[in-house]
Amino acid sequence: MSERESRLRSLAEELLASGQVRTFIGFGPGYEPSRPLPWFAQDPAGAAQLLLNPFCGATLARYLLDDGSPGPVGVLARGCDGLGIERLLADRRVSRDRVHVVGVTCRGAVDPDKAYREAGDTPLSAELEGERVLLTTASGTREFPRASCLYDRCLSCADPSPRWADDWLDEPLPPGKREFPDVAGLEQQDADRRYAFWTRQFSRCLRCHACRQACPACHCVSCSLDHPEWLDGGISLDNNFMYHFTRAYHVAGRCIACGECQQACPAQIPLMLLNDKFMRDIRDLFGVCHPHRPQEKEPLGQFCPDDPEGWREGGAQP
Amino acid sequence: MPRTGVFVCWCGINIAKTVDVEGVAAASRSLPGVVHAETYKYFCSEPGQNLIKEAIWEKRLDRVVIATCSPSMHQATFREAAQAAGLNPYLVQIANIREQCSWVHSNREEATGKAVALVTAMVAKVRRDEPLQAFTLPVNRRVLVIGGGIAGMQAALDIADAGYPVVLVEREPNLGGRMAQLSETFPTLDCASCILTPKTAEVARHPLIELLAYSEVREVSGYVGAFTATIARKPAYVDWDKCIGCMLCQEKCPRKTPSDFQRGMGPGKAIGVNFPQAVPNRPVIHREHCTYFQTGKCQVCARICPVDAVDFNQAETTQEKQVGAIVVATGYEVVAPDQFGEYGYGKYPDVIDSLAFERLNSSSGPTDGVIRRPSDGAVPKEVVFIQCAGSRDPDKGKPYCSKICCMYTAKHAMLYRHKVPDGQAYIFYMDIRAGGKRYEEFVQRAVENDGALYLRGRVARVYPEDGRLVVKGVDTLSGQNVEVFADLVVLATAAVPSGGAPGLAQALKVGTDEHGFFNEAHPKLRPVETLTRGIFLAGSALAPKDISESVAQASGAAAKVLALFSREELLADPLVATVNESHCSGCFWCRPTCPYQAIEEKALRDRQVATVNAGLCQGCGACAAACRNGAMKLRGFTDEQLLAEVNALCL
Amino acid sequence: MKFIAAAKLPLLLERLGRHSQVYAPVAVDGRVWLSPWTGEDIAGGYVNPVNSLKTLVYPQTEAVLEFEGGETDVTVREASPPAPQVIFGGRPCDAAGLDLIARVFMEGPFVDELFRRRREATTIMTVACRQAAPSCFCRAMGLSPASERGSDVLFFPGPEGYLVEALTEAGEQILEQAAGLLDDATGDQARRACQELPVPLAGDLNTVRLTPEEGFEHPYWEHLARRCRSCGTCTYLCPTCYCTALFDVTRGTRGRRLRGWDCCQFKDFLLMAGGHNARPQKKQRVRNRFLHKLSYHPANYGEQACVGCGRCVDNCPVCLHMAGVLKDLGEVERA
Amino acid sequence: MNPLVPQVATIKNIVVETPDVRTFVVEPDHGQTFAYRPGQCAMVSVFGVGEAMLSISSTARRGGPLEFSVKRVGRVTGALHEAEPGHRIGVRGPYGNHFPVEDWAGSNLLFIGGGIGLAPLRALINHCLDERRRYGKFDIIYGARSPQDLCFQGELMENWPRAEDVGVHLTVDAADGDWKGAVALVPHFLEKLGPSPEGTTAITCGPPIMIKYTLASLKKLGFSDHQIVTTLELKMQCGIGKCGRCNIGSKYVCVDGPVFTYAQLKELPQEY
Amino acid sequence: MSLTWEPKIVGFACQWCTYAGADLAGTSRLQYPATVRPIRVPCSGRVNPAFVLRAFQRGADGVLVAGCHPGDCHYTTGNLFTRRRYSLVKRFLEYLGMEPERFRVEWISAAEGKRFAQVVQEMTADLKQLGPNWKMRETT
Repeated sequence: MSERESRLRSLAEELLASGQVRTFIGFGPGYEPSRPLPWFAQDPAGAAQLLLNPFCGATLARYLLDDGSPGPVGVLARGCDGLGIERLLADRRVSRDRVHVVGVTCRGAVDPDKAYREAGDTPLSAELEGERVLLTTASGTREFPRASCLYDRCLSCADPSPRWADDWLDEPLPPGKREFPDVAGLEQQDADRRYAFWTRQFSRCLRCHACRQACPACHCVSCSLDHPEWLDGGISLDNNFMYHFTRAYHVAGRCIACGECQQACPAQIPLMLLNDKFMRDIRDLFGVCHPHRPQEKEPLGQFCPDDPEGWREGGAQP
Repeated sequence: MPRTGVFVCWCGINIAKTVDVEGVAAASRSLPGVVHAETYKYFCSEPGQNLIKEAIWEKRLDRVVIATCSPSMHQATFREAAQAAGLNPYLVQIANIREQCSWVHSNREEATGKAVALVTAMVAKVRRDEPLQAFTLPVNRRVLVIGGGIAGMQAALDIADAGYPVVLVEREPNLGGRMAQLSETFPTLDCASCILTPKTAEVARHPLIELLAYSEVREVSGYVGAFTATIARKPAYVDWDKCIGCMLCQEKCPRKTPSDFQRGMGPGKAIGVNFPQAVPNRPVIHREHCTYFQTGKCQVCARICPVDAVDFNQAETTQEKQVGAIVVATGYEVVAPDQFGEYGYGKYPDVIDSLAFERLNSSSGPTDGVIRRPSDGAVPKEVVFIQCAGSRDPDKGKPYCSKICCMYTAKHAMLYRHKVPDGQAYIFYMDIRAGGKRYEEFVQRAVENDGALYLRGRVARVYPEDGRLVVKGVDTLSGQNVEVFADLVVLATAAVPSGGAPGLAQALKVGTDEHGFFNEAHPKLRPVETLTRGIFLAGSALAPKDISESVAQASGAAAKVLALFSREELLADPLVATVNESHCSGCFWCRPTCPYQAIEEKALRDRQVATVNAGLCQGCGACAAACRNGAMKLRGFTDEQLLAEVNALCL
Repeated sequence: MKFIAAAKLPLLLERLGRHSQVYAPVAVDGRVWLSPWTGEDIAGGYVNPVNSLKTLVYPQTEAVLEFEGGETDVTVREASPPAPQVIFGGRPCDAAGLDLIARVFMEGPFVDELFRRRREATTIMTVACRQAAPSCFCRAMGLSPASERGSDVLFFPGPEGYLVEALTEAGEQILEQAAGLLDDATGDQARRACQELPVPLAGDLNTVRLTPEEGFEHPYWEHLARRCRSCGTCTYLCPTCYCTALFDVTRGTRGRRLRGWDCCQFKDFLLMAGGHNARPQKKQRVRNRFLHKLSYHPANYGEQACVGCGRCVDNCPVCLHMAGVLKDLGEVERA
Repeated sequence: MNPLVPQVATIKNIVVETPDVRTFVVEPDHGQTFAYRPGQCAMVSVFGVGEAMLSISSTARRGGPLEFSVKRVGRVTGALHEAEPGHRIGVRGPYGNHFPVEDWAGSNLLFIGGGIGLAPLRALINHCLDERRRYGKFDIIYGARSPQDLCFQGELMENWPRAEDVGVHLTVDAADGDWKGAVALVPHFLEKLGPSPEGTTAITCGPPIMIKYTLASLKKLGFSDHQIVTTLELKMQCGIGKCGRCNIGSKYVCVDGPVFTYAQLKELPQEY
Repeated sequence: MSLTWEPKIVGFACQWCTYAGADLAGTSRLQYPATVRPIRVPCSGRVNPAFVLRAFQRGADGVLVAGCHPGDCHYTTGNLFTRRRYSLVKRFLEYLGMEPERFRVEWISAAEGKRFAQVVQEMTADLKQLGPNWKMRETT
């Protein structure tokens, strides 16, 4: 057991025992060691089962939305969870006094599917060491490059630590900068190629709403994409364009770049390419340095008298 | 499905020449819900309107689409006709097939096709219209005037004279504002007090004006017809009700102080009034100067007061006033002097601003009206006036023209010459702006009769030499460097919004420009209104103004208030935003898009949701577009309606 | 028993394509989908396509009827019959799943004509599995990598090609079209094709038949549901989920009534116009999904509604899947 | 024949029952009205809007067209309420089981309705009245929000009270105007009337909350689970047991219901 | 029906400026193609981006969103939100593969009847060059 894990357990235990929180959301044992599950500890015994290892994948912020969870709620927060919590606070869907954030610095989570492919066997444990990942299977421990083992969403992460926390498990790391190389790559193609690309992606869409349900920014009490006047239930390419356009636009300026939407998509649609496009343009047009970090005013809820007319330059590129 | 009637107007040949009106009527008969369609030469005529009314009765129509000229022409006409026939007027829509169809297209087939599309869209839209009632807002016919300067007083008097009660709030202990500080006024050289004092007296004794001096407006809620203002009364440490205005306290106060009213020149006292004719004629203890407040000893005033009115324990009190309209007349100040280091302001006592020069000229001023320079009391023989000190200077953050300086500087030069006949006035200027009745003549008089020497150019520096001041500048007309030796330098400093304006703007939720001046609703057509219905502007609160303009605008604002008060109830357009509470997540990202601060919070059992103050909403729909899930709905332009239009137009 | 050389497979599909729409496993952006086949490389090496056979026989959206006219004069036409189709490359578990839902649609007092017509227009050529993913658990559900249920033709992949067996009349008919491309299989070919079938997960799953009395109010459901994100990934990928909604779409005076998949995990699934919702809580919805498969369906059809394809295991973003629930239920019962 | 494709039918007449309830008299354009029994339902379509499962309020053995008594609650019912005679709609059915009238021979019948829940009971009451001799005493307990919300006033006030040995007992939640009758919620009213469970079958239909409390009241009065019959309503899409929606445990309301005895209901998960 | 194909443009016009400008084009009898189908909105700030997509979905060949010039909004700030919103949306549509000519945002004041006519003429010419739109459009 890592030091951070034991610290997490004792902290959660303390929070629960003292009544400071009624539930602690973290990760707990799953069906396989490489797939820890979101875990809802409600007593010290539950806290003793909390896990913290490189396989802890899914983001947790959205669970704060669940009705009926007795509050206040403690939550383990990596950078992505932290931004998700900030998002929910900024959107006033969660109130600050009902959340107790336990911050932890995350250097990326290992994707069990990638790890399985790399190691050729079910991984039992993983360790991150700089640019390498040590994977242990029944047949021993081997080293692999970080990029081939981590979740895609972790590879472009700029926020290893939450921006604030009520307690810390370790030293927070300063945030980095988010770049958008893939957006630029797609922009270089011509309109028809871009359309063909998105057609191939969106024609796979099942409209299962996994992206929406994973997103800490997509939390409307009643989603417009469920309203028949906006979108009927027919699964067709044009409706899927409508769906993904609307979804991406609705999180434009609000997306925290956690990548959970893309991670959740069973059809593997590269949804972050949509979100990133908005983020990149918001950065370039409106000078928002970190368009994925919740701010007091969302970029589309404000203006400057001398904002550029982003349509003037033409083309997809700024 | 509703029963819709479609009326296609020929507009004589205006429409019928290019659009096959019968074809449009025929096509509309097959549209969903259309049970009647007819054409007529002029539906806007009385017989035409009667046809519509008859069809509403006979065909039991509950929706009407009129394909005719632009809605800006006759929408109101047709809505009234429908209403006369018993149909809710908001169940009428206009398809604009004249201005945006028959007049701009020549191909009959294409124009007809477009006309059918426009009618189809309006049939789809009207089907989703709800009957709406123009709702009424009761009007509390009392007005709050904020600012007791000449503009505020004028507005208050005009309104009170018309018979409506006025609450007049003044931040200072007395009425008069900037004008009370002036000596004479351009272009007539009337004595300011002589024309101001009758006004202040009139205000003071007007039975319908409630004067709240030494008070500030802290909060304003509500909307047109029903504002509630929270007004704080600052502690004067003198019970004004007991005080009889004998001013013994001022006389006996041992503490001599520089006076703000006298622009930092003496003589002031820690207790007293700003000037003898002040209204109300009641003293105030200036806590920062008072020996008792500073050291705990003295209390001379309290001992001397014959009616025991001094009360060192007085605290701020607040009261609420219900009013139906608000006039903002907060006026201006001059820019803080620390901005003028290069002119030596603050460093050399003989560099003063023009308000101080007004005080030097004033018979109630520190020198009893004799022009004496502050440093040694000598009468200056050469005076340099520097115009645009701060104004028209983007570097100082005031790119605008303060407007009044050209005129008062000419006046200063003139008054100076009258008092110091052997004196010489030099005026550094950028341009002379003397637009206004008899203004140009006034400036010419200063030059021709009173020998004011105008030098076009900027002053680079003012520095002392041999007990005098050297004003160094460039004469841009000759291109020569000039140096003028002066005994006194007067800066025509930029006018800026009065210090209380930003806080007040926030309380009123009324916008200001980047300099802090209040924004008018429209720079040309609605210059005394704000975007918030029921809040009006007068005087220099909007931008620097001279007295006559301020008075004119004040009367204008008063006229707007009176127009508002001419009715007991206001009709409000029902095409405002409403919230579908079951959809609203309470994220409030709609709020920053509302220019009217009309979005408020409402508590549901499990969450806060947005609610729209219909009295404030003007129906722009920015909130509806900002709302991600369509919880915010703009009546008359709902998502369903606009989508239905899109769908219909794309058929 | 017939044999077809691997190289001849495209020829076979091309031949079948003359009379039918052919679907085959095709790699799209790195994952294999059963896609309309237009000569692309036929993917191999996959365990299961992303989309199950269900998606092609019971499409995500299909027209029930078309209508035209106004409120006083409306004409209604049934949707036109589906074109014949041949699907190559589905797996036995999916074929079994399709047969499982076919019973729902074709048994009982009403026969679902939309399903029946499309099923009858479809020939299913299943390929037995050569490998199992860690998520596969067909054996636990009483199936195997070469189960015959639901298939018209079963292909056994071997080193040189496929052993081909027609299982139904439709299967035989389709193979007749392939005359010349198929040879009679030799004993050797048959032996080699059959010997390498993998063994998916079986032993450690407790397939319990939970009845409401046994477990309806067990805190387990609350515990399980907390994790659920209420998306439709599991149901939309599941080869045995079949919930649908009917809705009308109109364009001017014409319209269609469509039937589209719906998902019992969505919170408005049972929301009625008046506001009543029989399963407003996530716990109720999650419980209903698993009990439907493990208890309610067996009560009506005598079999559990899961074929162990493993899609929910692979795709649920928070591992809330059937294999796990089966494991848990064993423990829950013991507890 | 695709069971999901409705027959096109014409609205022949519309009876305004209450401010938000209208009865639609409907005849198919081609062919005959399907045969149905009391308690059964049909899917009614407004083309372009959608379908809604509605209980049939007419009685088949009396012949004549189908009748649906519809409360305005949502999109489809809203569209129906805007329809006029001559408009075309779609109808398919009949769906679901029916009231087990065969089992009630010789029994006293206690009908307990609330609001629009009287619609299926009306079909049943008229059916049973037409074979009056087969049963014992009839009691009809009916409540609505207010006097103006009482449906089928002609039958309630005229036809049924005049029939042989039929007691009609009306109550409203809130009285207005000239109402002289009882003011009470249906379950309270029922308890006050206190009908004997002896040889009696109670049939209740109304909003879910009313049914819940009425069942409790009936139990209090001593009715056994088998003596209580009710109907359920759940969201339905197909009506033919295929869309997977209206299940309560392993039962589908559209096929196995909507009529259940309390004994049957108790066997099911409490999710309705 | 015309034999030649004419593009279909859905034009959202703010009622204070652009719609009035279009009316002015009418009173001035300026001729422009009958391709534009205006939708009157109170303010360009009312136009949800999804309206634009819906228009393309249902068969528009081009979409125009037009309002008052920045600084002239009847509601002071509505079009400043429009500017931000559609700066992004325009680029996003192109990113999804839409041709730039198919979606335009313009400031057209009530005095600019000519400008309105000109924008419609330009757009019509551009769209004729491109031909009918099929991207993001429904197929049945």
